[in-house]
Amino acid sequence: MARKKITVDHKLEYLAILDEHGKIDDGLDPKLDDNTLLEMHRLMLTTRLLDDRLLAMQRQGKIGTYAPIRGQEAVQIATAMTLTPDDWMLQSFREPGVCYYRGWPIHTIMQFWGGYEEGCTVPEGINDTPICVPVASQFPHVTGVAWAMKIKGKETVALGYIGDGATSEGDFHEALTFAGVYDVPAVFVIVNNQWAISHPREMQTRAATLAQKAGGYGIDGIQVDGNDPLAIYVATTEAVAKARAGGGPTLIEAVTYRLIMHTTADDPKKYRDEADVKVWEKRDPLIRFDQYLRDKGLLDDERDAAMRDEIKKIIKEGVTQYEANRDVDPRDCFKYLYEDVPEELKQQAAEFDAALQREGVTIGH
Amino acid sequence: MARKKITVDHKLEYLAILDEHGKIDDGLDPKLDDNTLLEMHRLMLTTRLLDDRLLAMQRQGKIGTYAPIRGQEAVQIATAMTLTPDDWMLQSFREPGVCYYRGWPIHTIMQFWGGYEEGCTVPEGINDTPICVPVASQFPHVTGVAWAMKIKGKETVALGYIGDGATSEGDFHEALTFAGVYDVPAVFVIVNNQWAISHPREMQTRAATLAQKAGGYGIDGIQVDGNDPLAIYVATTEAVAKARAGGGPTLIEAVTYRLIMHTTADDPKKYRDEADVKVWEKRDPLIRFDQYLRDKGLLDDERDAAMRDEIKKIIKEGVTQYEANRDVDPRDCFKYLYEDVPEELKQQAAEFDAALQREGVTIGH
Amino acid sequence: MPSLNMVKALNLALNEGLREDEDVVIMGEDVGQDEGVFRVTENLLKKYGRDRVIDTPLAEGAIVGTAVGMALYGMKPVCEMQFSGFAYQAYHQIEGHMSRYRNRTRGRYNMPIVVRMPFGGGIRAIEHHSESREALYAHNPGLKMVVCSTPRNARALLLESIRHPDPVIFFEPKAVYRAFKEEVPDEPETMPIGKAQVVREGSDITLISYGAMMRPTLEAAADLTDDDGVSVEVLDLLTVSPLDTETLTKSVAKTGRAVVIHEGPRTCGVGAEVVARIVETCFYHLEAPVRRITGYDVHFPYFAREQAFLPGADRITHAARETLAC
Amino acid sequence: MPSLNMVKALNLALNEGLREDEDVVIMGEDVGQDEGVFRVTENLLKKYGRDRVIDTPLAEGAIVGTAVGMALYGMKPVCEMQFSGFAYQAYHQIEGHMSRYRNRTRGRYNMPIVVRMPFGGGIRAIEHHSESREALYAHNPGLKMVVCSTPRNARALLLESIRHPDPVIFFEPKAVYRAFKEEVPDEPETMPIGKAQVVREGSDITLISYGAMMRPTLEAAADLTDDDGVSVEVLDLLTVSPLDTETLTKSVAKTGRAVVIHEGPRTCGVGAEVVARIVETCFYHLEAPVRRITGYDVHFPYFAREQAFLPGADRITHAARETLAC
Ligand SMILES: Cc1ncc(C[n+]2csc(CCOP(=O)(O)OP(=O)(O)O)c2C)c(N)n1
Ligand SMILES: Cc1ncc(C[n+]2csc(CCOP(=O)(O)OP(=O)(O)O)c2C)c(N)n1
Ligand SMILES: [Mg+2]
Ligand SMILES: [Mg+2]
Repeated sequence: MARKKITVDHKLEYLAILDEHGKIDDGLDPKLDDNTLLEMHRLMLTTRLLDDRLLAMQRQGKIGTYAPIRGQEAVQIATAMTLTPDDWMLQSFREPGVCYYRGWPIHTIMQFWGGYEEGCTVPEGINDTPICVPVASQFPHVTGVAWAMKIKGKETVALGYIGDGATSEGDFHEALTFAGVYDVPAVFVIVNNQWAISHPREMQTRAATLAQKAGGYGIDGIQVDGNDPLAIYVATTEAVAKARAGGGPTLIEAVTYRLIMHTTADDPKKYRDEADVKVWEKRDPLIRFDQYLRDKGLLDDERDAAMRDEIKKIIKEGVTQYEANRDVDPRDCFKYLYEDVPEELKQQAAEFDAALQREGVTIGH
Repeated sequence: MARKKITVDHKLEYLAILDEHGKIDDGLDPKLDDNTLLEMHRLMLTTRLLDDRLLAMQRQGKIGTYAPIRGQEAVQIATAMTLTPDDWMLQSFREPGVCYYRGWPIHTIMQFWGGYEEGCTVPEGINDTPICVPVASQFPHVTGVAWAMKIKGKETVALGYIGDGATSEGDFHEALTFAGVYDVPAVFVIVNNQWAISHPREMQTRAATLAQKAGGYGIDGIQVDGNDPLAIYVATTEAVAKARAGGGPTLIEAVTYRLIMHTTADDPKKYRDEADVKVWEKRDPLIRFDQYLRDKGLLDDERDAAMRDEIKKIIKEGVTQYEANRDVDPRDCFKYLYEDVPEELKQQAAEFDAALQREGVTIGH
Repeated sequence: MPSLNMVKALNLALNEGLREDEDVVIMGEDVGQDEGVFRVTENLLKKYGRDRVIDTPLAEGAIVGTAVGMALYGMKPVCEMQFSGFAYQAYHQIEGHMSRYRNRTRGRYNMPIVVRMPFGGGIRAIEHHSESREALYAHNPGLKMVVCSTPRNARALLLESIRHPDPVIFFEPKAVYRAFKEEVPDEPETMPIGKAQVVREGSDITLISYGAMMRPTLEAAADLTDDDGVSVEVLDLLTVSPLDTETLTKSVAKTGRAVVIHEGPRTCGVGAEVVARIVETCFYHLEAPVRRITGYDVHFPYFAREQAFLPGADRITHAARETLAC
Repeated sequence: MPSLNMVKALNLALNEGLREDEDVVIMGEDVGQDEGVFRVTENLLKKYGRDRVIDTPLAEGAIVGTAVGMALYGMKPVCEMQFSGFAYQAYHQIEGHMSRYRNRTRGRYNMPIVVRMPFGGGIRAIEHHSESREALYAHNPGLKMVVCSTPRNARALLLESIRHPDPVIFFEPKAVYRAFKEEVPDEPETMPIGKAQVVREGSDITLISYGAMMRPTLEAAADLTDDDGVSVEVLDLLTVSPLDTETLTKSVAKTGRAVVIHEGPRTCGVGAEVVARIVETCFYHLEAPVRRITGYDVHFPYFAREQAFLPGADRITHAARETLAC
């Protein structure tokens, strides 16, 4: 007997703590200790420099098409830092910083873009998944891992990343539906970088925010300034703690910007205004965090230079390792498909081997 | 610089007008004329009696497994009555009443359940689609038809039906995402009958309502008492008018109940309490509407009996037609696949024909 | 040795799988409270509880997708697709992840998942409930594609599939579900994946089939022997991929003649593969072209037409006679 | 006659399709403003506007699903799947509706939809960007499965597909996109769907292929003639379903020997079907087993290994020599 407004009864918030000038909202300051702040900075800087290096390697022909991440460093590092090694991280395809933090060797990260399955060989002991190319298809896996944790009675969390564009895929919907119903310890991070190749966020869905999609699944949602590492850190810490305590899943939308091309095969001038990019360049998470640390007296030119040198050395070592491992045996495409290679595949492997011998190819890249 | 609640800025309402005792909310009374009210009643009654008849035919072995609809008559008739013949109707698989209203011959409706493709042969001039078996997969078609209408500059609307269970499928999400972005003249009706076979609505999604899913797509949502034909009629009329005027899509959740088995192959005792069913039997749309019309002086026992006789005659005629058209030629499975039958299919058709001749089968059911 | 129909035999294997390995979970639409629309999961929820026998929301993509996630974490999900015609909603997860994860990560992550699905015609069901598309999965690298045909091999192959470290698509011929009973050993019994079975020995011609088509095939074999005095060998493939070329070759090298029978569409079907293998391995033994008796390259008709459509013993004997006449 | 690469030739056909029929619309990810990730849709948004050339949100299922809806309403959508490896997300719409609607409604509704997708390896792309799964669609009743191989036939077949009343899956070999140019007539030219082409006449052996594999196949043919003095006939299938059995039969009946070549996995691939057809129609002309040179039954390797993996002229000549030696 009524005509009344329905109020959706779930937490849906927006959070920003550190503005683009590096000024902090004192009331919201998570008061991280100096070491943590410096580590956050070092990791974001590493992500930036690694990204630059991968771009350079693409131009040098050392790797193939590469999907750079410039501008998205904060969401990577500030989310990853909330996880323990027992937690799981399920990446999309633009999370090199997360991988680095989680302990992936740099040359493994490079190997993916170099065209080597070795780049998907998740090192033993690291509870992560490799790059997932079909967008959104990793999200049901996040739910599945978290669900398994819950069934097994673990106090761990599964955290996954997805792009703004990928939220339109059915997999996104199904993953969150299942996560809500089974109340699994999962954190779903949307890296809203405003673009899906050439398709702008506003044309991806008519919803004003991506965070509000959480309401459709009866779970909490939060939108954060995705260039503000402190806001991201706070929001993710809360979501992880809630999940760990049995409070169920959270959807986090981190609003950031891809400052560069979609991949090295892409020309963003075809579809976006350079002026918009300029606006977002000022919101670069590295700039504001650098300023914040300097204002706090934690950073100066000298320390910055030392840090960069150290990082570059690490990356260079990764490149060396990468270069040293480029000879692969194409015949091993039969080796890992099944635990035991079936007879028919053994025969095909022999056929391939014979062909390669005739063709004079044995190993190479 | 903030921690603030996000308010989702779209219309989301609940509407009920006629209660289970047939009492109307005067302030919300749409004041339909007597003929329309009586027609609504006749159509709901026809739907009920047709459903009963199909159930009986299944028990008599005249048709195969049947999916009955008892209890869901109001949402069928009150939505369908808001459409013009130029509008499109895209059904799920539990909309015999809608089909009848739209002009489908009764024997065609029966033919689907009898195992005949003829039951999917939408009569020329009727802008409907046939039963769609894979749940939710018809929803992108709703968006597509509406999108085509918009591109062609028509002032028509596409209206589609879906079950509560089917809202978990990716197709639901993708259809509404596209509909929102392209602002197409579509009305999406969720027939929330509380069950997806044995799976209860509460375990289908953690969201408190299905209507609130609209927020994720930035479109209007409304939940209506799905056993109240007046509320459904009003909500759908508004949605259709809005769509027709270029105001974009609406999601309508009609909360009803399947008073009977999922299909004739199903045993609901395995998964639900008969006591719950009893509660919902009192909410039967036919009971309340009957009472309402009697209170209004539009119906009495005599008129009711006459109406039932008339309807039964129509249904009986449908059964006769159905029975008279059971001989089919199995060889025509090659005939309609392509506009021109390719050579290889012609050969297979000849092979089939020869086999049937050897086996002594030519036509039959 | 109880005498069981296929539904009960499959239920037995699921029960054994759940009992012997805590990591095994069953998930799907209506598999718990309702015990499966065909009752294959009868009693399992009661016995093993909600964490082991999981009623999921209605989304096949997420059933397989979350199963992939569970497998990453070390569990062994046995998923049910209510009908094989709804597995297309999950095809991107099957192809994109379930079949690839082991290879992609060079063995770091196994995918010990079974995806069970009833397939095939003959039970007067509505559209999308009667098709046979085993070839889709056979063509997909990284999957094992198993098809049972009797209660006993259903139990043995399903139990083996559950124990198997790699992903298995497990097709259940629903026309056989309650068609007959067979003695099934009390003790857990398995049969190897990747091995065909000679179910009837003979020397003049080989009939090759699997699933529900085994019954008309065996009927045809009996007719050919009784009426024509022909010695017929019959192979039940049981695993459609990887195909047991050895057993195939041995038989056809002996008989020199073969007919392959299946319900699914002809073009690029399993029959085509069988013919190609025979040509590759025993061309010089072949005395006649290998014939295919299959579903035609059309959509499976609605059920009023299905009995006429489905290959039966007549079509098989006819093809065999033509082959023998060459 | 301009000399065009395949990208430009396809663009020409799309332009012609849009120009000659108001009901034709193009839809897909990044096909408008960005003009397609391979630039196949260059200039079309500018020319025809947002109602004809539609940038969609990121969901392949809905691209095909809404196209089905548009087709119901009488439009003729030409959809792009950015890569064939993402078409699985739409497989339930392709199988469940696009391929069935005409049959289901006994011709009331046609599905004049084209689903274009780049396929195949050789361009150093990441996972899911290099596979060849034409057999999936060839096995699916109700679809036409077309594969172009040169700029000229790409234009002619795409224009024909757009005009075609039934659904067409249109595979574009991305390794050929910019590999070479060919003269393409100014005036709209079409080629029939369902017809293979004899691209080289010969009498000793038939090489059968399509798509990007036509290049190594033709190279092998030239080598066999030059080095071995063999007269080689080469067929370009162009349509893999329905298969042009007549042209196939005519050629192999003449040569008595054949090798079929494709990139996709072997088991239940198009090669298997070609072998089965040859056995059915020209068994008594066959002088040697028909050989298959194909992708192996594994997932397409990441690109560091792809050149070694892809079948090249060497493998084809070798198989041909073995076949000729029989
Ligand atoms: C299922 C699927 N369809 C298409 C693609 C091709 N593709 C790669 S990235 C991309 C855009 C993704 O946008 P978004 O999700 O916003 O992630 P971002 O690239 O911005 O990180 C597309 C369409 C894909 N990888 N997977
Ligand atoms: C894609 C798909 N998966 C599974 C099924 C089998 N099935 C038929 S009806 C049904 C339940 C549907 O529930 P709901 O959407 O609530 O509709 P209702 O039956 O209540 O009308 C299921 C699982 C199907 N038809 N389609
Ligand atoms: Mg993005
Ligand atoms: Mg329901």
